[in-house]
This record gives sequence, structure tokens and C-alpha cells, in this order.
Amino acid sequence: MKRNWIHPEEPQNAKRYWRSTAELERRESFLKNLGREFPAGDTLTPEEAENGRRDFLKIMGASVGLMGLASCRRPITTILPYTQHVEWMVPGKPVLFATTMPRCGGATPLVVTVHEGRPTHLSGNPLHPLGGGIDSFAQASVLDLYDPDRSQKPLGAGKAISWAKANELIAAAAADAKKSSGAGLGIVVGATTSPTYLRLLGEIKTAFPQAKLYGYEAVGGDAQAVNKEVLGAGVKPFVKFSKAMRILALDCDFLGVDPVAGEPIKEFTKHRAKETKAAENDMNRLYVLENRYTLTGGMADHRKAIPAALIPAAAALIAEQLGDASGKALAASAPQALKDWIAPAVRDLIDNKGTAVVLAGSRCSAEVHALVASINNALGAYGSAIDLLQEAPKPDMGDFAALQADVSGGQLKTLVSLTPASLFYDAPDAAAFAKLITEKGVKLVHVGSLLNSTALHAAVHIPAAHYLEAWGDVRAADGSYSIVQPMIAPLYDGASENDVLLALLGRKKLGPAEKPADGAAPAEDAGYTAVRDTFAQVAGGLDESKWNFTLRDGFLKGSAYARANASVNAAAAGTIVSKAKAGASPSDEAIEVVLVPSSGVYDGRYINNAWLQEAPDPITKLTWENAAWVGSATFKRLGLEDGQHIAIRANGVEIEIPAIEAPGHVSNSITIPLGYGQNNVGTVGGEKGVNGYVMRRLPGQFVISGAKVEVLGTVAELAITQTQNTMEGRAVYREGTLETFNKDTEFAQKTGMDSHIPENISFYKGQVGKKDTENPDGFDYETKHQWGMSIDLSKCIGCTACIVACQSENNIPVVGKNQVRKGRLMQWIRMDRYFAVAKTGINNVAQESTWAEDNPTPEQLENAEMVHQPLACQQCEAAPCETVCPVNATVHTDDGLNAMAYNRCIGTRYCANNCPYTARRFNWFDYNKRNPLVETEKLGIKANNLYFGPLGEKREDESIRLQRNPNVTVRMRGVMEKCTYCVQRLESAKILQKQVQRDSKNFRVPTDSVKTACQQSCPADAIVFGDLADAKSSVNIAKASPRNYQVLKYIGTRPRTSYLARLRNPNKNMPGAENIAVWSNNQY
Amino acid sequence: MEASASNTPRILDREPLVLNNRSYSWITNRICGIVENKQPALWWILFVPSVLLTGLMVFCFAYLISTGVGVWGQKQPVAWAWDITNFVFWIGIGHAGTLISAILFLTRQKWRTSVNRAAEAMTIFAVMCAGLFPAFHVGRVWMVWFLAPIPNANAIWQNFKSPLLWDVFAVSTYFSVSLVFWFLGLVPDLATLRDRCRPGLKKFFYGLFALGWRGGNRHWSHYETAYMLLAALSTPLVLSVHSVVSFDFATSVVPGWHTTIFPPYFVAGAIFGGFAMVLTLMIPVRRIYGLDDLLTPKHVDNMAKIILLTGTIVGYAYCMELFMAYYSANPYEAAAFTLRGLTGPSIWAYALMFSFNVFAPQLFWYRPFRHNMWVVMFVCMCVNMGMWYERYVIIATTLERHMTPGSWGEYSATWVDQWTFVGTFGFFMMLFLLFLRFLPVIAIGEVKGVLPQSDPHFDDHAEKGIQEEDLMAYPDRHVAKPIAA
Amino acid sequence: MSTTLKRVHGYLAEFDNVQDLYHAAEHVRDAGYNRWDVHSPFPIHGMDKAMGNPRSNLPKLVFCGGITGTTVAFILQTVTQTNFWSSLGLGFLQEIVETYPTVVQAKPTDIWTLPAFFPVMFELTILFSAFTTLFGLLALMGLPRWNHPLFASKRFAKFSDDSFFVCIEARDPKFSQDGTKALLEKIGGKNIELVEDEI
Amino acid sequence: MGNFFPRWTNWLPLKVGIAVVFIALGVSIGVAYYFTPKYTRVGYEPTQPVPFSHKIHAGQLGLDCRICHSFGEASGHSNVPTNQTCFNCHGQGKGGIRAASPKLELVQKAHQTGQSIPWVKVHKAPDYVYFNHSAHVNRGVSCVSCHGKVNEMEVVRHDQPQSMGWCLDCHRNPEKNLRPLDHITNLNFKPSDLKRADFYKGLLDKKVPSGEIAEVIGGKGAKADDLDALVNLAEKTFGKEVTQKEVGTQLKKHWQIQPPENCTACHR
Repeated sequence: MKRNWIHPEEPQNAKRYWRSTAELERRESFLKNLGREFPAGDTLTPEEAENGRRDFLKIMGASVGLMGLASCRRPITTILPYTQHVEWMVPGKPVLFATTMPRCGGATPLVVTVHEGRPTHLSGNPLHPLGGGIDSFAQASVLDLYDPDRSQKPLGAGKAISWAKANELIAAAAADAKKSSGAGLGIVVGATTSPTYLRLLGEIKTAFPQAKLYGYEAVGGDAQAVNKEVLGAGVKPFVKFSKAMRILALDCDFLGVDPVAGEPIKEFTKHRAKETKAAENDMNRLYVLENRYTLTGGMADHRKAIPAALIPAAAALIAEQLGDASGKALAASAPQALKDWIAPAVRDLIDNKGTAVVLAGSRCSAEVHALVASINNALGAYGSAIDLLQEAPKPDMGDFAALQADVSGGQLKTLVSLTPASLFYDAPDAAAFAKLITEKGVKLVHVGSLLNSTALHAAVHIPAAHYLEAWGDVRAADGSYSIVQPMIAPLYDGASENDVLLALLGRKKLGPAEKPADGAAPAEDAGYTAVRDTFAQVAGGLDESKWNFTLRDGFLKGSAYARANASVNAAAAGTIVSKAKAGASPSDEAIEVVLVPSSGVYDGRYINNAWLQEAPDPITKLTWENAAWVGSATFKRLGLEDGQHIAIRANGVEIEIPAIEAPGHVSNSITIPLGYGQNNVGTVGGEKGVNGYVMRRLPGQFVISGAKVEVLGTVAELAITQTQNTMEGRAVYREGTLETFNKDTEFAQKTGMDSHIPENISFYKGQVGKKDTENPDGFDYETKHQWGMSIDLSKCIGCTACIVACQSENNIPVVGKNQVRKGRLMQWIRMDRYFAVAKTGINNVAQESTWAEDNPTPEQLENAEMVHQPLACQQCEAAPCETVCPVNATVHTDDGLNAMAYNRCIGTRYCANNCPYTARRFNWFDYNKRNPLVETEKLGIKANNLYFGPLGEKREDESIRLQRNPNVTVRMRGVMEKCTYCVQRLESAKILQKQVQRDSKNFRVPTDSVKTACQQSCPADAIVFGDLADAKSSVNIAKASPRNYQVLKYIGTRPRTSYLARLRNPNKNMPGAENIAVWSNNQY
Repeated sequence: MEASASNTPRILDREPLVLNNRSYSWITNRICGIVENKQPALWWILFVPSVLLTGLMVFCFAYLISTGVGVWGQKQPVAWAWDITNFVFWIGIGHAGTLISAILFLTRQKWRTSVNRAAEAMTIFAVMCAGLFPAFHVGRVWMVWFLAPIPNANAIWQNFKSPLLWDVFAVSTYFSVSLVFWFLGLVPDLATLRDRCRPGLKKFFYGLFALGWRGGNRHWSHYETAYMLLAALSTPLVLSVHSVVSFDFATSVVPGWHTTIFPPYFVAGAIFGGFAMVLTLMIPVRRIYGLDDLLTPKHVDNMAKIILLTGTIVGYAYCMELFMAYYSANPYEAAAFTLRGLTGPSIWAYALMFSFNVFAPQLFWYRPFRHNMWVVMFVCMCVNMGMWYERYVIIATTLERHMTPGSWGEYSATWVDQWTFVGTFGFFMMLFLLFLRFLPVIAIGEVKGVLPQSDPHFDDHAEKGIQEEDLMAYPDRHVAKPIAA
Repeated sequence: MSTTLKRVHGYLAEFDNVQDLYHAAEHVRDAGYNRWDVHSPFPIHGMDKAMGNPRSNLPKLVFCGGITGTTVAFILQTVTQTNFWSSLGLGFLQEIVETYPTVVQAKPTDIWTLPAFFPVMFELTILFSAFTTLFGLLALMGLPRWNHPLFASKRFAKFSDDSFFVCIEARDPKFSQDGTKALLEKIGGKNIELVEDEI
Repeated sequence: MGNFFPRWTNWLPLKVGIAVVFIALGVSIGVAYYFTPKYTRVGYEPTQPVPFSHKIHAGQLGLDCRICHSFGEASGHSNVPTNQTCFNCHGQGKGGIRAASPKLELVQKAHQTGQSIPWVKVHKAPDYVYFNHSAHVNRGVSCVSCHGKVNEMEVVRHDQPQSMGWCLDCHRNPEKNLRPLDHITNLNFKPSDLKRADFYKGLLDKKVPSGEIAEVIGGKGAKADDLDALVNLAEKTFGKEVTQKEVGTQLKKHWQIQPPENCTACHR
């Protein structure tokens, strides 16, 4: 339901970026409409505020009998137009702005869709050199903006205080820091690349010479430090996937949650797809060594599961083979199997000198990074497949150890925490650190948007502004300079890091600014000024047109980092390596625990984002919580079942956590995704999962060995979205090796039953295929668009970006843990994940993911293959769901869509039963109207709020509704919904073309001009969508590929969505190469 | 009458349909007695709980409508489960009545007369229970009127190609026709009741619905034609209804549903379950109200035979399904049945279904079993349960294992599912008990009609055995005999 | 004897078994009466012959009813779902209900989709026939008629239990106060009474 | 004992039957009329807070619709003008026309306080209907087709049913409502106002082969190789005056007007 969002006061004295004279002059009408779903009064009326779209559907039903009785006239509804016209605002048309999302150590260029002042949807910025698809974190970040549980008021020791008070406290801190020329002032910052931020930090250093700066990221590793020593200060390796034809990743999930600085993923996937016979070297090859399955592991041509403790050994082995013996000691501990695996792999790397790279995960220990540096050097990667860039100089910062030391040493009086990490939650031995802070009487000033433990226990907490709310700037991985421009005035007066620094420098007052004296022009916002100043430095002079172009394009042309003239300092590397101790591979008694950032909440900063919480983990398909990943062999040895609690004892701490079976996970190793187990952060994130951080004692410690595991009796019901882990031999997903492909490029079209489909002899010619003389009833390709989609499985990496993008574009409700458990996920795209082993050809993981059928060796369990398949409505031309609907709620359109008229649907659910792809979703409850995330107690019964129906509490987080896409119906309870190829986009595109067409005949929208949300978000460019009737369209080209196949073609539904089979490029000399992808050939 | 009762007629050498040569008035008194006398304690013992269960059912439906279909156990991919299972179950039960009154009537099975009334009543109540589920299982009940072809300003109509819409027409037609049939049969008996009670409310209502029946032969002749016609109409109808219901599944693409064998298989199953239910109801009634002379072992025996027959047909269908799955060489079909019967999560349901429906009725090959009311009751109970499981297996367990393994999931019912179903039993029992209380449980007129003495030429061969004489003396039977002075 | 005006309805004679009734009926028939009837608790086999009744013409009615059902169903479905009528140049039929072709599962929108319409055509045929049967029957029997002179006779109430009546109506041209009575006595009627109708 | 039911009851069935028939008839007719937009919407004529007269502005002064409803051609919503728009003419310092008039009180107030004027909504599509103005006005469907002759309305009234059936009716035969684009906002436009020669010249200028034009006029086989021939042919077929059918059919063919009848056209 559309509601009026009470909009906060805005700074008056500062110079404001205003969307309209109305806003500038603070017109009531504007403020009133500011938060409206349709401020252009035309469409939102008080009466509508009463009856939202879904309500209207209900009322339609209820009042059908009463229609006309009420004197046959409708109640008065009013239209509230602006009093002054708003610049850029065309009522009913969204405005697109370019901006950038600051990320840990980088940036994501974005285009923001703004509907009447409300940012509703994000997509990648195609103009940006690193632009393109975006990952689910960036995609979902728009929801954080409207998160009702965001920190909204400054806190003093956990209690709400006024902004004035907050400003006072900060001023005071600054003042007495000034007295001691900064001594006692410490500032913790995250891994930032924002020039303004860094510049201001620099100014702090000058203003408070004695002040100390610390860098801290929860899951940041030693890479930076090592690079500094081995490659030189500010030298940053930049991987060019477009050049890298052989990649060996050491526990490096560069396709997933552990991105490396480099070209976007699509450059990597480009080299995976082949349409014609190709030589081994035309296709890139990926080797992966890791302890658990990651998205990267899933894409690998050769993957071996090894204990994380052996990663250094592996690195050492590789280095040794390349003539760097510094790691001999480490290499010694490597088992023979690993040696046998690495030898041919390295030979392959050597054969491809110049185009071969080895990548180390950011959390790997120092020696690994050092070794990898020398390895890449030996492979001649630097300068070819890896660029060494010279970053802008940063003020030098201490690490966390230094911080700990200074605190315990009592050097700090005030500590300002600007890092997105939460010191009291994710710091090593956080409890002790918190205790230390209080004991030493350090005044902690915390800036953040979450009310996490740090916020609540800090002396002062300042609500942080969302990056869509405040001015800022940032450099992308390649150094391109981008401006972060606000899309909406801060909803809760939050302050950006820059603002806080400015406040410390006494240049800005935080929070709502007091009104200017009448007539006085509002003063310029200091944050804005600061960014302009930085821009002037970067761009060499503040040129307005340059500024405006930068804003428009989303980045400053030619601002990338320069190449560094650096070389590898072997000696430095050697010393680092020599310091390292060899890790022992784990055993039944001494199990290793590996801490990894989670695909849902990263390091915990996205804990309160419902979309990410509900987007299933790509590997385990677990939502809303984390669990200990236990390799199948170990899982069986311990006699566990999914969700059974285990107690893990290591580093003198013990945690209880539900276990989940993880095929492809190495034995005697347990992986714990981090970031969960934060309490009282809000309805979404609160009390979800277990905190893994407590296990680590040192900053860089992500692998803990020698853990003891005890199996507990209790079993938790996990919210897993896919219980079936195998394809049961059904040729739903198809893959083959490059060799198979070269033998027969059309192998995918002949897999299983597709090879012998009988001709369909029908009594009539239906509306299928292209209309012509033979097929008069077919689809009209002459005067209509014909939409179609192709998904390239060679490129799809199985991340969940498309799911989240779809959720954001199509107003798909979040259903909550309780409903996910019941299998009622609403996401229109289902990312099916299957495991397979080559043993019997057809994989033999029985359902419920036990390996009961026959007993594969642990080795096989560890190296099961994993594939991902995104599956949404296939828009069948002969759609079985249509014919069974008794009320014609779902019928076919003449441009080939399987239309779904929500307002006609009565919810018999027959269509869902008859959909062979199970692509339809049903609104079992009023997910949009009743808050599905909370428990309610009524009549002495405690249950999920949904189950109380009308008695249950209404959804309080109305701010969420500001995110809704006004062009998509918000579905009510009891109606069926499904993917519609983003029909709202298609229709707008067609209408836009009509505005161009006017009295001419060219009705066809420009080639490839309309994109679906999933396609836009896909970082791997796996999804291609377009007009089949347009010969030039890329979807036609994609579908012409010999790898093109239709899922369940046998039943003759003629889907408009087709898939391109996955290709893999195994190295014949590798052990087990002969088994790769054979399982797919034995399918029916 | 005494005269006719005393001498034993030669032409009736088959087992009598009414034992002990009961007279017309005995029949009248006995059957009307049930309605007129106080009900036995047992009636109340059954009635009170059924009313309570009905209340429970109402509550469950109210909760469902106010809160959402989510209160049931359904999920992706199991969008139908207990709701449609119960629908098919009840609709199936609703088949025996019309079958008995129509098909057995056309095939001149006189023994039907003592069971058809109750069976028809049961049919109607069962169909009422059945109707509840499709009506309330939809997501937006308040929009159900979309199913009715009403001209509207939105210019949108129903999809007549949808089996679900066929269902709407089939079930509603079936209900109306059964009701008409039942009511028509009731009219003469209502007249009997009318004529027996003294002026008052009762007389008013019985009189009202008796429509002023006078038993005139000019009426009887029309009446019998009408009855014949309705029987003729109901026969294809009763066969069509369950066929149409089976189309819901047969016309879909779901492996395990998409089979041509469904229509006959469903119809046989329906008759099977229906007769079981008739017996489960009639055997106690017979005891409680002392109708042993009207509802003789012969009746039970006949019905048991029909159960045996249909049960075997059902068994054949099960096996044929499996054979098809194997022989069609369609791996999806094969997988559907392997998962259903061997490896799937709900094999227990399949096992129950098979043993209850196929093995239990085999007892009826042995005559003494058919005549032992306890055995018969036992088998009928098995069949009742078995038929429910059959539908459950077909609907829920098939959907649990749909085509794309990634979407597979296990279904489990919630308390709302279960109590709604139990509630419908209460509703059914309540209606049936009220029927016993207020309407003649056996068709009085029809039973009288099959008595030996109801044959107009009974006396002829009764008095003097040789009918040839009569024939010679009076070549045309329809010339009146001279009256003895 | 009350003073209220009364109209003679006819003579009512009772018989105590089917056989007597049957023969009686034959006699009355042969005596040439035609406004008379026999009343029995159940239909008596062959009584129509004995009374010389014509065959009921209900079936003809029902046939018409059935045909109507089929046609209604056919028109309803073809008009709303196909372009069949417009292809015949009778597009205005579609105009009336303002329908538009809805393509589902690539099924044709012309007459070839007819098989999908059979179920509903069948059901409506049965439905219409059934109701014609009911209402046709009532019409032919002239029921419901709750008030009838015969109900005034005390003995007549037994017709629905175990006794059998012949009633010859006064409206019959051959009816005569004593002639008819004599006939009824002659054919063995018992408790013959003159049924009168209060006005 | 006599009859239990009185004699008059014998007529009851007949009476009831007849009554039922008539009631049923009455109800269905009543519903068909009173419960449909034809009645529920058409004629809705609320009084507006500001007595703005379209008759004066659009009628007498002949202001173009787009002067106030400025985004109709660019956006789905045809916006209600901002207060600023009124002020362009009525505000002091600007046009200052009748600035002091009491009728404009609210407008003045709005200008000072910034409080929007609560105009009463007349045409309201249900929330699940996505009607798009630009798709229509850019393709030859005039304002008048859906809103009636607003230029003659003192107070705006709901002129057309705007029911789904009504929409479909036009989507099925658009030729009834098509007109040259330069007449889109001319609410008084009659096809007969068009000069036949100009009309066909317009088409020919758009490179439409005269043969095609001729075929649209005279059906298959009709020929005309130049303007005059076309005009003559048209006169033969449609008479002296230009008719809507003539214009509509031509534009439908040559602008390739193919209004969608899909659900997705309006419901998303």
C-alpha cells in the first residue's frame, strides 16, 4: 500500500542539491509528496492511500454486489499537483542517475532508477570501464536505504541523544584532542579508495599531528601489507581476465565473495563460451584449490579440495616447480596426491607463460601472497595478464594489532570508528577488546548505519548516511574516479564518513541543519564542497562542464591509475616465506575450521538486508542463517543429519552451530560463513545464525586447526531452498568438454531423449513457431515483437545477482525464514544447484543429499562436480499452465509472452501443478500486508505473524514500500505470479517507440535496447534477451549457437527461453581429467 | 391379504427380496416408524459429535479464508494436496447412489429398491462435502464468481478448455440431477408420511413437499416414465462426472497424471468407494432400526460382489499404470512411479493404498465372508481408507517429485488440513442422521411394488395353478372375467 | 348436514388388493368411462393397459430440453472462445458478448478446438433434460395441487398405505348418481362413498 | 376432517412461477444497466475547489490541451498542471489576468503557502490498469475520444464509460477514432473539415504508394496512380465529404495501427 513517508528536515544553512525549486523553497506540497510513491499527485490520491492496489483487488471482489448501490458514484478522490514544477520531473517517468557504490577496497559503478524522488532499482553503469553487471550485494543495497531498522538517532552510551548533544560531544573530543595536538585521538577506517575521504584523513593528520589512524576490515587479509613489501608502496596488481588464459586460484573465490582487483567477471566468462570448434588454448582454463566449494570452484575445469592449511604448501610447491625454493619447508608437508595434481597444472601454466596467472585469496596468509607474487613474476604475468598500478599515496595506518596495543597501552582517549566493520562484534576476541576499551576509558565514537553491538556500546553513535543519501567519491579498482551523488535527502539525517571527519575538523555540524534566517540563501553543504574540492584536484581545476559530465557518466574520463614501474622484491618475499610455519593437514581428531565471508551478509554488514538474507547461498542453498559446512565423508563419519547441532571447540572457545552436508568439501574440515549471529540489529538480521568470529584470536586468522567436534542431539530445521542435490540423471543441465564439443558441436541437442523426439502429429496448427504459409496460425514476426531469452551456462557462475535484481524490479515480497522452511520462496528465479560425480556416469547423490545409492570414495565425495542453472518461467509457446486456468487469467500474448493477469487470478494453483519447470509462485499469505518476519503472540498462541491473518500485526516497515516499482502490480494473497520477462519494461519500450513512430511504420524497438532486470544485473553476461523477430538482435545470434538446447524439450512446450550447454576445458594430463563432465552424457 | 400371504406362489422361486412375507402396512409402519417414533439413544450419541465436528469444519474454513491458503500444508511444488484429495474422495463416494438408482434400475435389479433411497441421500451429502473443497481451496474465494459465465463490462470470459471449468459444470450438474432424482423418488413416500400424521407443522411440511400426491394411476404412468428418463440421463452422467474429474489429471503434462487409463480407472474406483460407504452406513442402520427383513443378506451379498469386481478393476489399473511406466520407455513416467512406489518419500502411502484397495476386497471371493456383517464392515472400512490414500498418492506424492529435480520437496499436512477433513465427515454424518430422522430411509412405494402380491395377475396363478386354462378361456387377458353372481 | 354448498366430485370405491383393483379397472374402462382414476400406494404393472391410458409424451419434451442444452453450451463456448461465428460472417454474435480470442497453450481459436467443448456440452444437455423432466412431469400431472376433494375422504388417506381405490368423477358424461354406484358395487368395490367438494 | 391445505393454495405454484420469472427479468436488466460503468461512471461531475472553466479556456480562448496537461505526449500520465502554470497568466507580475478575482483565491493561497490545490479526480482507472496517454495521443487517438468535448464543459464530467469492454471495442476497430496528428487536441474536429486532396497528399508525401492508398479506399484491385485519381476514387466511394471511415482506414493501414488486445497491454 502506498503511504506518505514522513520526510526528515533537511539542512538549511548548507548548500543543497535540490531536485526542484519546490524543494529549494521547502514547499509544503513538495515535502508532503516527497515520500509518496507517486508524488506527482496525478496518481496518488488520499483515497488511494486508503486503498492500495491489493486492497483494491479485494474491494473489487467484496463490493461487486454493492457496486452502484452507493448512489452509483465513487467517493471523492483528489489530485495534488505540485505548486511549482519540479526540474527533470515528468510525472510517471523515472529519472536515471549515475552514481557509484563504495565497496571494501573498490567501487561498483551504478545507474539508479529514481521514481519521483525514490531510488527504486540499481543496475550496472555500462559506460564505466569496469561497468556491466553487478553482484547481489550492490543490487540489494537499495533496500538498506529504506531499512526501517537503520540507526536513526545518535546514541550516547546506548541511549538516544539529540543531534545537538552529539555535535557537542564530537566538538569536545576534537577540542581536547587539539590541546594535545591530537595525541589520544584514534580513527579506525575501513579499506576505502575515496580520494576525499583520504584527503580529509590527511587533513586530520595535519590538524592533529599526534592522532593515530588504523585500518581495519573484518575479513581483510594481509595482501596489502605483503604487496607493500614485495611490490612496493601503493603498488596494486590489477588482473586482466581478458588476457589470462590459464588461471590457478588458491582458495580465491574471485567469482564470488572474494573479488580480486581486476577486470569485471564478464571478461573471464567471455573466454568460456565457444560457438565453433576451438583449440584448447582459445578457451581459458581454471584450476582451483580450495577446501570447500565456491562459485569459482564450480566454474573450474580442474578443482581439488584440499585442507585450507595446505594452501601455503600448495603455493610453495608451485613456486618450487618454477624455481623459487624459498618455500621448500612448506612444500614438504604436501601429500603425494596434491603433488601429482599440481605438477601437470604448473606445466600447463609454464606452457602458457605470459597468459597464465595464479591468484591467492585475500584471506590467505602472508607467505601465500609472497609466494604468489614470485610465482606470477616467474610466469611473466606482471605487465601482461596482471597490470601493476600505482595507487595515489595514502596516509599510513596501523593495523588492528597496533590498535590493540595502543588501547591497552592507554595511548588512546578517543577512538572514532568509521570502518563498516563492527569492532565489538567481528574483531579478534571482540569481547576482550570491548572490555579493554571500557577499562581504559577510551571514548568510542562509532559511525554506522546498523544498530549493532558496537553502536549500542559506543560512547557516541552517529547514524551513517547511505551512499544514496550523501555526497562522496571513490576510485574503482582501476582507479577511475567516480562521484557518489545523493538520490534522495537523508531519510534519517545520517552522516557520511566525510561529514564526521569534517565535524572533527570543525567544518560541519552533523544532523539536521538549522533553518537559515529568512531570505538568506541556504549555505552550501560542507560534504558537497569537500567533494568538489577533491574533484578539482583530481580533474585539475574545477571545470563545471567536466563536473557535470562526470556526474552524468558516473566517472571521470582518463582518471585511472598509472602503471607502476615496480618489480618483485624476491628477498622480501623470501623473508616473509621463511617466517611461515608449515600447516599440518587435519585429521579425525584435529579438525580444521575455516572462516569465510558469507554469500548472504558478506562480513556481517548486510545482516539486515532481507533480500540478501533470503537469496539462497549458491552452494548450500541455505537462507536466513549460517551453518557449519561439513564435507560429506566427515558428515557420514560423524553420523550427522542436516541441521543437527555440533559443538566446535578450538582456540579455547566453543560454539554450537547446526551442521549442513557440503558435497565437494574436503574431509575433516569445517567451513563457517561469517557475519551472522548479531543480535538486536533488527527484525531482519536479529537472532539469525551463529557468530563465527569468536573463534579467531588474531586478525589474519581465518584457518583454525586442531578443533574438536562434538555431535549434539538437537536438530535445527534449516531454511534450505533445495533438498534435491542431484539431477537424477535427467538432462536438465548439459555440459561437455571442449573435446566432446569439437567432436560434435551439437552434442547438447542430442543428449538423452532429445535425440529421439518423435514428430508431433497434431490435429490442428496452433500458435507456435513463425507464421508463414505452412503455419498460418504461428506467431507474427512481421508486425510484432517476439521476445526470447538465452542463458549461457558456460558463463553463468551461479551467483544470485539475478534473483535479487528480479526481486527489486518486480516487487517480489520477502517471505521470511518460517515460510522458506515450508518451501514457499517467492523469488521468480530459482537457481538450481546440482552435484555430480563421474563414478557411474549418472551422478549418484540420492535425494535428501545422502550418498546412499552406492558408496563413493571420500575422494569422490570431495571432488563431486557442481553446476548451477537459473530457472524462471520459460515462456513456453505451448504453455501447459495456460490451458488449465479456468478463468483465463494466464493466456498467451501475440508477442510470445505467457501473460499473467493478477487481477483476474482466483488462485486455483492448477497452473503451478501443470508447469513442468515449477516456475510459478503462489501468494500463500498476504506477504506484503502482514509482516512475515516477526513472531506474534495472540490468544496465548505464539506463532509466525502470518498465521494470525487479520489479527496479525500489519507490516510496520512501511519505508520498504518506498522501494516498490510503481510499474508493477503488488500482488495480494491468493494470486499466482511468475516471471514475465519484465513485461513492464517491454511495454514501456514499445510505447516509447510509439512516441518515436508517430505517423510512420517503424514500430520495432531499437535492437537490444530493452533489457530484463536479470540480464542487466548478470555480471557474467550469461543472460541474453531480445526480439527474435529482429534478425540483428543478439538473442537470435545466441540461439543460433550449436550449444543451444531447451529444457524438457521432449514434452513439446517449446519454451522461448533456451540454454547454451556448458563447455569445460580439461587438461588431459591432470589426474581424473577423463571423468570430467562425463556424467552429463549419460543422462536421459 | 392374509389369503395371498398364506399360499406360496409358484412363480416366485427366486430368493424373496422381502423376508417373512411382510404385508404392505407392515412395511409402511416399520419404515414410517423410524421417522415417527423417538430416535434411539445411539442416534443422539452420533448426532451431537457430528454437529460439533461440523462446527470445527466451519471454523477451519473461516480461518482459511481470513488468513490464506498458507494455513494448509501446500508449497512449491505441491500446490494441491489434501484439498483436492478430499474433493475427489467425496465425489467418488457420491457415485454409488446414482449408480444404484440409475444403472441398477435400468438393468431391472429389483433388489436396489431397499437401498437406493439411502444411497441417493448419501450421494447428495457426499457431493455437498466434495463441493466445499474446490470452492474453498482457491486463493481468493471472494472472486469465485469469475467461474460463472456472466456477461460483464470487462468483456472477459471463462476458459472452456480448462478441465477445472469442466469440473465446475460436471459437479454442479451431477448435484442438481441427483437432487431431482432423489426428490422425485421421495414424493410418494412423503405422501405416505403426510397421510399418517395429524394436522400440524409436520403435516404441513410433508404435505408441502408431497405436492398433493394422490397416487392416481394417471400420475403413476407419467411418474414412471419420468423416473425412467432420469435414470437414463443419470447413467451417462454418473460415468462422466468422475471421468471429468480424472481429466484434471489426465490432461496435464505431469508424469504420473498424464495417463489415458484414468477415466475408467477413476470411475471404477468411485463405484468401489461408493458401495463401501453405502455398506458402512446401511449395515448399522439395518441393525439399529430392525430393517433386517428389508435389507436382507442378499442385498449385502450383491453389493459385496460389486465391490469385489470394481476393486479388482482398480487393482488392474494400478498394475497397468506400472506396466505402462515400464513399457512406454519414458524415463520421466518410469521415474514418477519408481518414486511413488519404491524410492520416494511417500511410499508408505502407496503401500497402504495397494493393500487396502486391492488385497482387502479379495476376501469377498468366499461366500461366508460376504454374509458375515463384521467382515463386510471391515473390508468396507479398508476400502474407504484405501480410496483416500489412492487420491493422496496420485495428487500429493506425484507433485512432490515434479520434472525438474531442483524444485523437489516433501509435503506434510497441517492441523488445519486434517481437521477440515475430519470436519467434513461430521458434516456428512450430521446430514445423514437428519435424513434418517425426517425422511423414509427406504423407498416405501418401491419396496411394496416388488412384493409378490403386487403383481396384478398374482391371484390368477395363485388360485388355480394352470394358467393355460385361463389363457384358453380368456385368450385376451384384458377382457374382464364375468362376475360370479 | 351443514348448510354449506357442496359439489359432487365423484364416487370413491375401495378395493383391498391389487388383483381386484386390476379387474375393476378393466370393467370401468369397458363401461366406457374416461374421467376416472385408480389410486394405489405403488405403480401397478400393466395398469395403464387395464385403464386404457395413452403413453406419456414426456420423452418428447425432454428431448427438446436436451437439444436446447446442447445448443446453449455450443453457442456459449464457440462465441466466447473462437472466431467460428465471425468466420461464418456472423461476427455480431461475438460483438454482443464483446469477447476476444484468448490463445492458451497454442490451441486453435477456430472450430477445431471443438473437442475441448464436448464436456460442457454434454453436461448442459443432461442438466437441461433433467430439469425439463422434473417440470414437465409436474406440468403433466398438474401437481403441485395441495387441495383436492379426495383428501376430504377419511378412507382415502389409506391409499398411500395398503388400500386401493377407484374414483369415478362426476364430470364424466357417463356418470350417473346410481348407475355409477351400481357399477362400482358390481365390480366388488367396498365402502363406496360419494366424495363431495366444499365450495 | 377435510382438506389440510386451503383451496387457494392450488393456484400458488402458478402465481409464484410467474412472479419469479418477472423478478429475475427485472433484476438482470437492472444489473445490466445500473451496475455497469455506463451508469456508474458516465455523468460523474464533481464540483472542483477552483471553479476552473474548460469552456472558457479550451473553448472560448481556444487554449491547446497541452498548454496545461503538458506531459500527455511524453508520459503515461497526462499531468494536472502545477499551480505555477496557472500563475503564468494569472499571477501578479506575470500576466496578472484577473489576479484579484475571488475565484482565484485558492490559487493565490497555494502560491503563497505551497499547499497544493486538491482537484477532484474525475477519470480514475483501477490501480491494476496501466493506461498510457502517450501511446494514444501520439498515434492519432484524440483526447475527445475518451474525455468527450471538454471544451464545452463548464465543469468536467465523465463522458465515456471507460470500462474494459469499451477500451477493447476501440482496440478492435481503431479506425473509428483515428485522425491526423495535427488534429489530436482539436476537440471540435470533424473528418469533413479535412480537405480530401490535402489528406491524400499528406499520405503521398510520406512515401505511401498511391496503389496501396487506392486499395484501402476501393478494396482489392482498385487503382489510382496520382493524387487526382485518388481524390476521384475517394469521392466515388465516400461521397463529397471526407468521412471518418475513410480517414480511419487509411491511417490504420499506413501508420500500422495495431492496438494490442493482450492482458499485458494494460495489466502488469
